[in-house]
Amino acid sequence: MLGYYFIIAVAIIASLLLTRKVLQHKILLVLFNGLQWSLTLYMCFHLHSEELGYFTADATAIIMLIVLSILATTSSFHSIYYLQHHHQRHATPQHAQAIYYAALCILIMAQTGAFLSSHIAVTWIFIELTTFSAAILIYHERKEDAVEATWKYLFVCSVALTLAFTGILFLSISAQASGTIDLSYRSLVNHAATFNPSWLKLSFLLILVGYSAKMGLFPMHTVCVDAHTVAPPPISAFISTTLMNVGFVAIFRMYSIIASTSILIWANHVLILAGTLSVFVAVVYLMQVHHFKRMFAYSSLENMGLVAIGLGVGGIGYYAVFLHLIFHSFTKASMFYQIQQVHHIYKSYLIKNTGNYFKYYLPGAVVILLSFISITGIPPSGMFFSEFMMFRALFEHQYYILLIIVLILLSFTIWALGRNFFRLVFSTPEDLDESRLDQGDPVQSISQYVLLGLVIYLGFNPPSQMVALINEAIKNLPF
Amino acid sequence: MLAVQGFLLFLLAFIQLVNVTILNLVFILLETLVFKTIALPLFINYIIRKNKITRETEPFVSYFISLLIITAAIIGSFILVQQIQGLGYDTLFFVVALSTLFLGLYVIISRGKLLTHIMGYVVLENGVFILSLAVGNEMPMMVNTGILIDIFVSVLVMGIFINKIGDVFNNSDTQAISQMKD
Amino acid sequence: MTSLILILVVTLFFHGLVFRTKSLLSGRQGPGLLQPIKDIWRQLRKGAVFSDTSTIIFRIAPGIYFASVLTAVLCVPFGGIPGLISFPGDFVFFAYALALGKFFMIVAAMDTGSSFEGMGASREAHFSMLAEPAFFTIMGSLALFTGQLSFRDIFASLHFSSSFSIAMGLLAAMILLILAMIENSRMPVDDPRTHLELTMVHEVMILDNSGFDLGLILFTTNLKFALFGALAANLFINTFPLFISIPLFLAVEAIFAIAIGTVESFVARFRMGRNPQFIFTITSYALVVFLFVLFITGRSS
Amino acid sequence: MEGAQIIIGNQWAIGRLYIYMISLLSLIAAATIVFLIGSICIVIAPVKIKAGIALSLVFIYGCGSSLLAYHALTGAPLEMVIADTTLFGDIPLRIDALSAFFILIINFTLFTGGLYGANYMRTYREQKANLSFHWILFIIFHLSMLAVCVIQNGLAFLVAWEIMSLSSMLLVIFEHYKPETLRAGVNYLIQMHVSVVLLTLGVIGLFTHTGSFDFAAAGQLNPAAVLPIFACFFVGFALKAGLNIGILPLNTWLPQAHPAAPAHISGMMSGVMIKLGIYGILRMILLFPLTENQNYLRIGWALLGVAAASGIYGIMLAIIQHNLKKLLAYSSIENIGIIGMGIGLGLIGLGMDNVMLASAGFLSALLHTLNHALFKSLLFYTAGTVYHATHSLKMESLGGLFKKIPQTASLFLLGALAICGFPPFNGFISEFLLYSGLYQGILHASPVASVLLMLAILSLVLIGGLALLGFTKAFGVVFLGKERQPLSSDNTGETFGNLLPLYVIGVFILSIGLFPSAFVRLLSQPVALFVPQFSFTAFTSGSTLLGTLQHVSWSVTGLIAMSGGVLLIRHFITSPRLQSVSPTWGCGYVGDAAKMQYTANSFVRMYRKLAESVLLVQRTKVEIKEVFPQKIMHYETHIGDILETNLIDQPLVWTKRLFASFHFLQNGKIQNYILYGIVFMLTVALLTWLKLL
Repeated sequence: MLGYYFIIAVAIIASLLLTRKVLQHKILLVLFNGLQWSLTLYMCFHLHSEELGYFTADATAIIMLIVLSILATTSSFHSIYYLQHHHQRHATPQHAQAIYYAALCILIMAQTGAFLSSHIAVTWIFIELTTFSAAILIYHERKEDAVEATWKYLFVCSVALTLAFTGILFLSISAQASGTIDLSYRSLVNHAATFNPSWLKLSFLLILVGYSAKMGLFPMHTVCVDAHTVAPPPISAFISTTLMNVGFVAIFRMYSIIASTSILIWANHVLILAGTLSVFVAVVYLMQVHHFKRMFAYSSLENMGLVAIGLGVGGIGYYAVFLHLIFHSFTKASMFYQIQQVHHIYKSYLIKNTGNYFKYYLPGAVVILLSFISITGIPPSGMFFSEFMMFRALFEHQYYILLIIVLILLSFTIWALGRNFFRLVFSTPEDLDESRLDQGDPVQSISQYVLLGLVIYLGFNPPSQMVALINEAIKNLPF
Repeated sequence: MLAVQGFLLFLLAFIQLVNVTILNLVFILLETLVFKTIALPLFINYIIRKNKITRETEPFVSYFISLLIITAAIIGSFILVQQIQGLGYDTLFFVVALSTLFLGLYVIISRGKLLTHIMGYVVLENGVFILSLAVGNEMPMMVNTGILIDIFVSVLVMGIFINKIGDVFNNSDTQAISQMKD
Repeated sequence: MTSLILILVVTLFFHGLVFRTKSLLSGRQGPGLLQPIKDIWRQLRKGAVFSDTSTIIFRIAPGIYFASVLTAVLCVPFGGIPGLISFPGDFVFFAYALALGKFFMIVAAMDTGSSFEGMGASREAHFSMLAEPAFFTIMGSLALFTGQLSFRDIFASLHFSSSFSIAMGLLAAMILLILAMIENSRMPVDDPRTHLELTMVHEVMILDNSGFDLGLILFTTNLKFALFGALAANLFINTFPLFISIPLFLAVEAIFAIAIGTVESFVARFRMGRNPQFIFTITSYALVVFLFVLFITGRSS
Repeated sequence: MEGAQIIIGNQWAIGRLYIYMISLLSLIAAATIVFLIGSICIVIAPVKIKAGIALSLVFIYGCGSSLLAYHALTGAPLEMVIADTTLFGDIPLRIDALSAFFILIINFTLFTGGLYGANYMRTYREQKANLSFHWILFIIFHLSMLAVCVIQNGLAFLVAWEIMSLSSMLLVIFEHYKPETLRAGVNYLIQMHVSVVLLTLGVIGLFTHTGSFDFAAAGQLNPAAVLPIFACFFVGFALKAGLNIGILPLNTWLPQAHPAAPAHISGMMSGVMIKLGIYGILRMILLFPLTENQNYLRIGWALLGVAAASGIYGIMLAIIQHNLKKLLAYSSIENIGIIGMGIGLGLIGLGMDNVMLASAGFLSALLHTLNHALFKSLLFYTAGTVYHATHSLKMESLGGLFKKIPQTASLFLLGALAICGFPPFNGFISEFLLYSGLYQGILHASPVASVLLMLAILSLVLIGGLALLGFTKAFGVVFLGKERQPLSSDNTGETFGNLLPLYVIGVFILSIGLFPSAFVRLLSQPVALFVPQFSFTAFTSGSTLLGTLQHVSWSVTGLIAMSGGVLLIRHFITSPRLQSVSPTWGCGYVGDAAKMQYTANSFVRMYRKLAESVLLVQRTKVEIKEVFPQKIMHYETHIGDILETNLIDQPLVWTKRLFASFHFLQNGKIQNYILYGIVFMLTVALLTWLKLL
């Protein structure tokens, strides 16, 4: 199946690049989404099926794949609108659109591959691929800052991934030292106990730092922020949700390799350190940010920090991490889709240029409020439950001081986000002539309602299948 | 300089890789010889000429300091490798590889030109390559290929991109593209 | 009932007695004992002038003031004989009833929108606020002393056995005296005889009242005096038979009045600024009494 | 959510009747459906009837819950369980007497408030979307508060609690186009979040120790864990209640949010929402095993102290406020303090197992909760009418409103008298109970304890006196005298219809004052929860509680009768006499009387002089230099909350400075970005090498 998927996908991408007609683009996009969904469903029904030797549909992959496919659909949908508006405002060359769609498809395909791959090096290859495709998309607006952001993203990600690759090499070295040849995750997990701990530490560290550029985690989070700022909103939605999930999955697989070894405690501490630093840095910048997309980027940083902490703490934290990732993906994506409409109305991402959204575009305002509730983990949002579980994990493992610190930092994030969100929705900006404002289009807000509704529903009443999948994904982690 | 490195890598690979599938060997040798030794340096020269990048480098730290740091890095990597024992490999490999890695990183951090960044990156990649040679024997062919292609593509893309930057900013210095900040 | 009648009787003479004392001490003959009451009577029969600023509040306030004080009077027992209102904690009601009247007087003063009466009102409010705690402390200590919670029971079971307790009683009486002087804004807190509005407290509040209302207020003031006198008297007339207790009561009231007169003629008014401290010291005295009682009742070991 | 099994508290006919009638889930489902339909109607309905729909919904829910609550209050506690949900486990819904009491208060206040609000919101007719938003939130607010009273599953409780806070916050910022309103709203959100954080900690602690979210599990806590977890809950709830926890004075949202909110919202928040903090505290007292090692006494004394301090502090700040609603907000802090003192006394009573103390304490606390809900909402509504009539709440610019809006003024006077605790109004009853409880304590406690209780009495007296000062100021300055600035609008919006709910409240206030025993009887069940051996007979030494209250009611009736009589006599005497009207006597000066009269500021000047040591007063004054001053001289005072300034603002400044010192990180330099990674790795390596990781 996967083989067909790749072949057809490449075919679609090729034809996207060849055609110039908008309609055909749309059709092909629809086709691709259909392909994506059919793969996803197939994988759902063939759990643990081995594909092409290097790919396995295990629980982790399935969860992330479903999230990816959902967001892929929405993102494609919003991309169409985005390109329309963008095209209206400044005339983009026709082929740019083709490239955009093609790159989008490559990005989705690469992420699919990264999720499904069961071989540590293959994962790496696909992640490198996501970097390129994402870079192309970030570059789409072709302005100066776009160039800058793209360059940074490209370069830092490449360097980071090289580090990650070094880590993989070290891993393989230590693997061979203990006579393991096969670098597929299964065998690594099975034999990890026999590896040389020092090499393991080194490789874990390298892989963590390397993939942190993808996951948007401290220390390499910096470029993600810039990328969010300039990327088209549907793409930002990708970068800060599923792409971060990709980074997480890569780190998570490494983590589950060393989970059975003696260095687990050490790894936990490293993760907690990175996570706490991420949350801290996020708060530092949330307190003074002026640009909505940057604000979202920092909030993603904060959430990834939470995820890292949850992973490091373990226990119920593992479960919480997955829950949090899912909810965060949906919420953050809908925030970006909404901000696209905000930008369409106010022609600006700057906080000071916006305001009184409640009056100008009611559906959007409600979305903003909902997503505020959701992202800050205020009930009834699902993220409340995931964060609650993380706090529980912290409490149960006696990380009291850390818990206090995290809670304080989170209060600050709520303050910062609340200030800006409420300013956007309610306050009246002083210099704003209503004549310049465009009308909002309610159709574009539907997807956000669906996603946020999903967050709330899944939070309150997680379907047993989902619970089962998550438990499956974390079953061989030490509780 | 990069060409020399590439050639050395070629030799290294030629000597080192004995028991691998022919196809794999051929590929790697081609990759080192054609790409690393010839294509890349030419490509970079082309970029230099096209963007009229001056040849002198403005490092942030003086040469002497850099020299010290690099030496320290080499020694450090040596010590590190000595620290982690119990592997059936020639430790020299690691020393060289690690120090090359550090060198690459150091170049990237300490230099201001985008081009030097790319060079640093290439050096980094070379280091990785040496490292992968150390274990390359067992690395499945397909994976190896993929990785090398990735490296190839990344350098290429970045190179192309420098041109873009040259077009937009008309000087390819990192100062120009440090506008985005909070 | 007895107490009500007696207090009303005393009210007729009280002020007169105070004036007479003062005039005698200042070497004058002075008006007759009934003079103040006569004045009040005259006031009651006069017509009235109302400020055009004032509202209904201004007109009902004096009546409520009087009613509240009268209610307070009803709480006061006569030795063993309970007042009409008597229940555990009735002194709380007593205090709050008085405060109600005060509230209305203050509000009425604000009602005229005058620059002086507001001043008087604010002072009145402050002083009463500062004076209240003393009263509650005294009652607390008495309650502790006797183990009872209503005026009647307290006073009925009040036996000054030891010298300590007598001292306590005297101290309490003194505090009640000072309280009375503050409540009725006499020396040294306030000088009713002053002619400068800026230095008045109570008088300045009623600048605009005239006729019946004024008379009512003045009468209420006397009543209040008698009221506190009665409280002080109750300290000493426990369950004696009437033929002893009534003269005793009158005597105490007389002493009370004379004491006030004497104080007024020898003490000068404090500066307004110093008043609060002075008033608050009463509370600390009262607390001393309380500790005293704790000591006497032997609860402190 | 699978089926719900229902356990009946006691075998009581009517109670059982209910059980047969309702299946819980269908009830919940019905409520939800009604809510959805209602909200849709509100959205599509014309502006005129939006409020009507919301009110009718509130009425439906109110009736339903009140019915259940009434039976619980009269001795048929109800327990229903939503069995094993995936996330929460069992969700027990318990309506015992305590919940019932609060539910009744909530329903009453929300209904009256809604009625008032329906008229209050008329002026905002043009903001359609905003209005529908408002009314939908109003319903959510009601439901969430009911849920808070009923749910006893920690996690679900948190959800309900947060929804309550959030909806109230959104209700507060109705006039969101005003920046200060928005700021107040966000501030409120944050402070509420802190309280929720504490509650969350509590719930987590509970779960970790007992393995269940059910509050009832608190009973099995091991003694060591009781106090810390209780502390978490306690502080969390106290913050909500607006109790001023010395080192954590996070009740500053009250004076900010209330002036910002629409009048009926302020009234309801101050009237019932903050009471739910009290509810939480009481609930926790019921649930936690506090009998070991004198916990009752410890907590009791602590609470008494904190509450007394908070009460005094609140009223001290209230007096100097020049914004009517701010004054009322601070006085809420004071009243919560009084309630807290009641609870503290009750706990002490339990600790000394002295039934009289305990019952007096809890009785006064509960009764005062009800009373404060009544008169505080009344006062806020009147303030709202004032705002309508004048578009201002600044006392210094108001005045002489009695002539303009006599009904409102009289109602305000009523509320003011009640809140100062004067007979014959309800405030007196609860304070009387508290007093007698404290005096009882003095008679029976150990010396040290009795001294402390004496101090408590003194603080209560002081609070009373200060309240007198504050509310004479408020009433006198706002409603009496001459108007200081010409009023902007002429239609005062004061009609009997608009004020009807206020009159209803007024009637309740008076009737509680006159017939306390009737209402106190209703409280017997809730109090019995705390004091099992509670009964009306065993109250005071001499006569029984009811007897005393009978006396009280006689006395207050006497007071009224006497005043009436005196006024009647006065009328008969004075009516034949000549009565002339003339300007106020100005000591010979006939200038601009409006400017001459005493201002709010000057009324409390002497007090301010006394209080300056405790409070934070900045003055800005321009001295008059020359003999004939050309330009207008002015003198302002601004009162800051010293605790807030030193314990909240200052640390915030420091934190921000700390954050600002990290702004170099995202500096756009690509080299540094890579450097971070390397530095991080080296650090970790170093730490590992130093065995720190």
